[in-house]
Amino acid sequence: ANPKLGVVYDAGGKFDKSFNQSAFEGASRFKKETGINFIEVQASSDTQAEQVLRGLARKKLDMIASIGFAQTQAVQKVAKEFPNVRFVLIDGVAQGNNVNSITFKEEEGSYLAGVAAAMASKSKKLGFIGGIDIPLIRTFACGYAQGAKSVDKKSEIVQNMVGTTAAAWNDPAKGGELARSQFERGVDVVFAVAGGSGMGTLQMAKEKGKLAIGVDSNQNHLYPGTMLTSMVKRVDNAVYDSFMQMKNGTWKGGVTAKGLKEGGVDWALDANNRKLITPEIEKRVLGARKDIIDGKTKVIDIRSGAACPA
Amino acid sequence: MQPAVEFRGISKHFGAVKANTDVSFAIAKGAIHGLVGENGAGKSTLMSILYGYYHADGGTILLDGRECQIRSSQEAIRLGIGMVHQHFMLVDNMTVLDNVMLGTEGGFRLASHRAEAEKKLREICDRYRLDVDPLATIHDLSVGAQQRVEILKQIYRSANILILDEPTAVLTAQETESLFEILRLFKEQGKTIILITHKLQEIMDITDTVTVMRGGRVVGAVETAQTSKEALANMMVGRPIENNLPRGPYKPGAPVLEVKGLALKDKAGVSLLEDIDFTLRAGEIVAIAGVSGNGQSELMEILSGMRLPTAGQADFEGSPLPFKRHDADGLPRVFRNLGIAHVPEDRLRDGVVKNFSVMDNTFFGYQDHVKGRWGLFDFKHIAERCAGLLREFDVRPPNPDLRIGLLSGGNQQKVVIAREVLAKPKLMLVGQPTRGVDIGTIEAIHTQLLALRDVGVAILLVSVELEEVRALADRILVMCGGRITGELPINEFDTTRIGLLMGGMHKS
Amino acid sequence: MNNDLPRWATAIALPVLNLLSALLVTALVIHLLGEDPVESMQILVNSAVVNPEGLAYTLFYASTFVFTGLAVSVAMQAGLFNIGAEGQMYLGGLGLTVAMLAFDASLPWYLLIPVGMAGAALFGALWAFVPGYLQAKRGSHIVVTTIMFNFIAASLMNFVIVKYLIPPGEQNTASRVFAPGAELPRLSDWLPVLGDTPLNISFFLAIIALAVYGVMVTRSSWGYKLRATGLNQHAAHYAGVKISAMIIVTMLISGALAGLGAVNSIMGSTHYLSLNFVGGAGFIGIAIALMGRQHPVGIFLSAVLFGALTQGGFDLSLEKPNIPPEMVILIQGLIILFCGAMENLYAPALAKLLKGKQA
Amino acid sequence: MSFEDLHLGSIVVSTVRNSPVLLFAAMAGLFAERSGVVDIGLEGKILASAFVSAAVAFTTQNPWYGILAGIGVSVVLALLQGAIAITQKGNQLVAGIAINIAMSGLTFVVAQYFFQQGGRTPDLGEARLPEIVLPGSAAVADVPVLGWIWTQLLGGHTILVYLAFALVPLVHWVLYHTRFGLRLRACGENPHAADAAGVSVERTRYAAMLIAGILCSFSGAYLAIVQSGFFLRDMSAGAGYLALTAMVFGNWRPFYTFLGCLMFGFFGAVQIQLEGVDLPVVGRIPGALIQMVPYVVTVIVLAGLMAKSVAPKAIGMPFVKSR
Ligand SMILES: Nc1ncnc2c1ncn2[C@@H]1O[C@H](COP(=O)(O)OP(=O)(O)OP(=O)(O)O)[C@@H](O)[C@H]1O
Ligand SMILES: Nc1ncnc2c1ncn2[C@@H]1O[C@H](COP(=O)(O)OP(=O)(O)OP(=O)(O)O)[C@@H](O)[C@H]1O
Ligand SMILES: [Mg+2]
Ligand SMILES: [Mg+2]
Repeated sequence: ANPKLGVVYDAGGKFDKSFNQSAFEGASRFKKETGINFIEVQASSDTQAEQVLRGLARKKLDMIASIGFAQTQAVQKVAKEFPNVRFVLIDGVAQGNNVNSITFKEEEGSYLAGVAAAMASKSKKLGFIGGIDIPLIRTFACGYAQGAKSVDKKSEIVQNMVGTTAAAWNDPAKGGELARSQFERGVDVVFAVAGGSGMGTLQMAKEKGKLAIGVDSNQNHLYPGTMLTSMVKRVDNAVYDSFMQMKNGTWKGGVTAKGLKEGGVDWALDANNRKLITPEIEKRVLGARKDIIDGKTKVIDIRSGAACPA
Repeated sequence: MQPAVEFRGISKHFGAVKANTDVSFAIAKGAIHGLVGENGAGKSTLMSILYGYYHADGGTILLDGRECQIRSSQEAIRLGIGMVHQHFMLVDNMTVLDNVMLGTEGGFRLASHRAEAEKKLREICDRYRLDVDPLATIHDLSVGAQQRVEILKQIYRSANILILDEPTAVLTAQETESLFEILRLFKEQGKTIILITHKLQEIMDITDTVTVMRGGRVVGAVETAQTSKEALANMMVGRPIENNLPRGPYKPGAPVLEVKGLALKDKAGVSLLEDIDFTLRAGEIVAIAGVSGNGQSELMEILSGMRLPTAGQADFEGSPLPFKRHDADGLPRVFRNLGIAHVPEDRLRDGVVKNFSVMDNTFFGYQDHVKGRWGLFDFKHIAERCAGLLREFDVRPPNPDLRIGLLSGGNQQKVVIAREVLAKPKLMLVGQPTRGVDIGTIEAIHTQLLALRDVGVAILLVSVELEEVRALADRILVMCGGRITGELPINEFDTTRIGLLMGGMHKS
Repeated sequence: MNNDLPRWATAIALPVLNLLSALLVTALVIHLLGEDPVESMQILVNSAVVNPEGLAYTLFYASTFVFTGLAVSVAMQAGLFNIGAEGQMYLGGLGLTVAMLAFDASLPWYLLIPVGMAGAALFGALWAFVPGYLQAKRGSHIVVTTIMFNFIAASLMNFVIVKYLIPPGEQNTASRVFAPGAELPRLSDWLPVLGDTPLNISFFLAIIALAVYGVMVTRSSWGYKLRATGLNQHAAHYAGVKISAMIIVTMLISGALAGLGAVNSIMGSTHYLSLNFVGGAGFIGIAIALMGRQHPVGIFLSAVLFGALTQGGFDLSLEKPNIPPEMVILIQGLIILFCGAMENLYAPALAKLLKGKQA
Repeated sequence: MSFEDLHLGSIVVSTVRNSPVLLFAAMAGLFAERSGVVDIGLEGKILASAFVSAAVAFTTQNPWYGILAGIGVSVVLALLQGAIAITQKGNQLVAGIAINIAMSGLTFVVAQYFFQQGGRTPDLGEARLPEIVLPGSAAVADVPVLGWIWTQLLGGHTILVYLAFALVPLVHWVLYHTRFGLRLRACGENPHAADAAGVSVERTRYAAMLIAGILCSFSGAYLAIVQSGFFLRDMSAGAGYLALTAMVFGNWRPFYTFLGCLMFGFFGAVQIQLEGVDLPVVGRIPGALIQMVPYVVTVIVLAGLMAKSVAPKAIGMPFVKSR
């Protein structure tokens, strides 16, 4: 029989222009290819996360993909109660044999974005716009800075956060305003890691003729001509793969950290930004990519407790 | 000649209350017509119908013999009706000029008509000898001046029929006199005036004809010249009113309150009270007479703990009252616990909480005295106490659950006085106890105060009504400009001399 | 206003009519979205009330809402519009967490729970103190300051959680999980039919809080002074109330109540403090206080209604793919609109109907 | 940190650009509240008009239709509030809150239904308002100070920005120098007085709500079709409440309210600049804490400088003819 599958989004919802949406795309791709349906739910609070996970587990689902670190504790708890249900946790680490915790090495992808940005920048002033000042976002920022500094030690990173509440992910006006302010201070490439607010940033870059870098999914198509690249985080693949493994019976629990090597993160090069990526940039980025994959370059992950070197 | 206004069979009820029942009478053109009756008799309701506020359930109104449908105040104004309400209808934070212009601005842009309006206003002020600065802001004006603004508004709109609902309730004798001067001028110009008042002397002084209402019906319509105060009072209340209430012999006891050098300056440093010295003994009523706004209110506020003096002291039963700056907010409670009761001048602002029930208001200020078990209110006791109070003081309707805001002013006042009397105070501060109250109720309130005096309570009375002062006081202090300008015992009561002292003529 | 209506009409008939109107509009929207309104309503009611587990969740959410509703109500009684319950509950969560992190290893559960509650109440109260103080002493408008303090609380909590509370190596923006002693006893321990639901003794605490509030406001001298202050400050001053002290104390109580709202959410369910755990409960408190007219029974009913919508709406969006979770927000808004703001919509018609029958 | 680092010019321009959202809403609130109707529903009206104007602008590919439609929906909501407050004599605060909550849900549900992008409208692309380039901009662009003033400070904004700023003196004029303004203020201060003077309190208040609806819609339109170029769920992000705050802060007077709006805009811009910068004495303020700068400053200003704010006396109370 076909496996029974579920996806639980966190408070951002499945259209958050971020990892929830990416997960949705992965699950949809799986559905399209296999014809196997999945249940999807949004858990707006930590309490609901536990409720919905337990609810789904009771319905004897075979696998539940929990999207977002906010579900960590809930997954850990419910996984213990239902050893026969398999859980995939995205962006967080939960204990349990029936849990596969998938984290991403955002710092590696961001590093490439930083390299590309520093190469493309004339002013050597790079912008970063995050949603909320939390470790995950700082990881992006730090990887980005490391990449930029690897190109030019003197690159300057201007960093702003949109806000401190959930509204910070849905405030494109502020996202645009921050970008504009950064451009006025000489920034000419900006990396937006702010969900819906980032849409404002990308749009502003387009308006001001500056370059922008998208995040999570490939956002190059949004504003061809000003989208330098996107730092893709393949949550979609993670979900797709997990479902596939479930279907094929190859799924295993554990903790997986997906970096460049594992195809968890990457930069996006396609027809939409082909013109902006000069051969030098491409060469430099690909070089950095190879070095990271080969282990020659170690990108610091600040979540491990290390200070950001850049 | 056609009467200017004629009511034919007007009826109006609010729910179960019949405010007006089949009211019919006519007012001749150019007459000053008095309308009297107890609180709640239906006078204001009738006038509100004439001014388009309420729609009568039945009956018609004729103006100059023509039947009129007055559906709104706008329409009333268009028909030349003007109304000075019992409570001033002024916008506090606007100037006199703006208040007068409101509703008759003359065009969309104010500027283009303001100068013109101001000129016209000044002319009116001159002609009617009204002392008002058109550019003054309302809240800076005295009550009398605000009253003049109300009149001004009506003159400005050249109202032909002027309704005055208790215009003199808050005026001093002088202010009343000048108001009457204006009314006489009006009359000369052929305007028709309807005057509601509880002061029968005023009816006798100025009106041509009088209508008496009781319980929503007309119970009498007479020519003023053909009647007397006593007859009117009898018609209003349905029984004769006693003018000289019985009182015990004057036997002042030990001093209860000794005020020494009390003074008050406001934030700007302006002196409101200076060098106030007097003594009040048990079993006497000392009245403070004076034009309102000469420091009486401030004095009462200080003595009740609502306000702090800037200098001086007041001894209560031999020990100084604890004026402590840092305790200012809770002081009224401290004073009350010492045995000082206070009937405030402005009952709606200070004395009651309009949205509380009558019962809740019967222990307002004494909320800590009605606690039972667990420190919670003992509602059984409160209800019994309230029922007794309503009975003893004849509060109408005697419904403890009614919002007190729905009681008439006179009945609200009865509740306040009853509450303070029941506290068994040693000193009672009473401010304007009968403002806007009908004669029957005045009699009841006066009786209560005298009874209190006879059992040895010291009473300090502030009143602008010399009639009232005369009826109650054992001694009279006169205040002017924040000072006490004279003192006289009641047997030397002399309106002229008091008038001089009120005007600031020092102890001669 | 024009209430010539008998008591049963205002107390039951009107609210029911209003609720039906709100649901009718909701049904219309659901129909337009291409779903079956009747079936949707069934799901909603089933999930929120009929199903015991669902009911437990409903009451669980209601417990939090009772506290925030009370917080707003008590301030409203004094004429203060406290929009800051959100921030106060947030800080209450911090107080609770600080207490837990300090003591959960050393204290037994029967001490730990009161200590946690005290921490929540204390921090909530302190957060409300500043706006209260500024209103009392400086006349700074409480609406403005409490709104500002919501924003400030969000920033502060963001900072504190990220900087100090996330255990090393963890991704989740949350504190560590507290020791089991800090878990509030769950009702399902006694009533297994409730299943594995977080409904816990805070529900009873909420009921007790409502009762205490009701008694204090209507039967105590303090509550009497509180209401007098709210209705007429001049008169309250005359009656011996220290207005500034009353404002400050009221805000302290209001803040403490809001802070206590965190106890149910944290000690009753998640057992850790996380970013945005308040999730709008403070704002819902405003709606509850207004709809419940600051009356304990009204607050309770509104809180349960909102709890039911949170729970039922969640299941609705689960079962009906075309109905997004945001639908619940719309329903909430419609219910507040019809039951709270347009409460007298049908009064004239009903009065006419009754009169017609009598005649 | 040197003065240069502050990018004063950028702060000023950013203040100018950010203010319209608050300004329109605050002026809308001013009309409603000076007439005696509490308008806590600004947030909902902003959100609704933002959605409708974006959706219509996208569908018709014409921003002006979008603005018109935004006005329409905002006016409907304002009149609904009016009907509750004025005719039904219901609780105005509840009405406002209800509208805010309902609109937060409804805009998402409808946006999702029509566009299937998670409560977002598609990008407006060209269907946005053009920025106005002042004549001669090209010529002066490179002149040091003047160029900046002409092209960035004064020029380079959409028509709505100019409208927002022009609104301040206009509102002042209407409020204090016209018949309507006089009546409006009277209704907010003492409706009984207005009524006795023959002014229809109901009509005046409805007119005020109508104006409030119109003005508030610009706030939403600005947010969606000028600042962002699309609609996103809950994109008003508290702007309505901030506008209300600015109005209370400004004591319900147009000019001071304007200052309040500018203050939020200004400190918001300063905060952007301060992020990640080493400051004298305090050092580098952490990102999360720096977000509180505008709010802390507001509280300090309010507590330290402002006298008591005095609301219109009759605010929030339904007008019933008898006392
Ligand atoms: N708006 C109202 N709603 C219900 N009942 C009312 C209303 N206005 C007046 N009444 C009732 O009508 C009766 C007459 O009131 P009215 O105001 O006409 O009295 P009045 O003669 O003016 O009294 P006063 O001398 O105290 O001014 C009152 O006893 C009251 O019960
Ligand atoms: N909304 C109302 N419902 C019921 N009765 C009312 C209402 N408004 C006024 N009244 C009644 O109308 C009568 C007169 O009221 P009014 O406001 O004229 O007071 P008043 O007796 O003249 O007192 P004062 O002159 O001291 O203010 C009172 O008996 C009062 O109970
Ligand atoms: Mg009257
Ligand atoms: Mg009267």
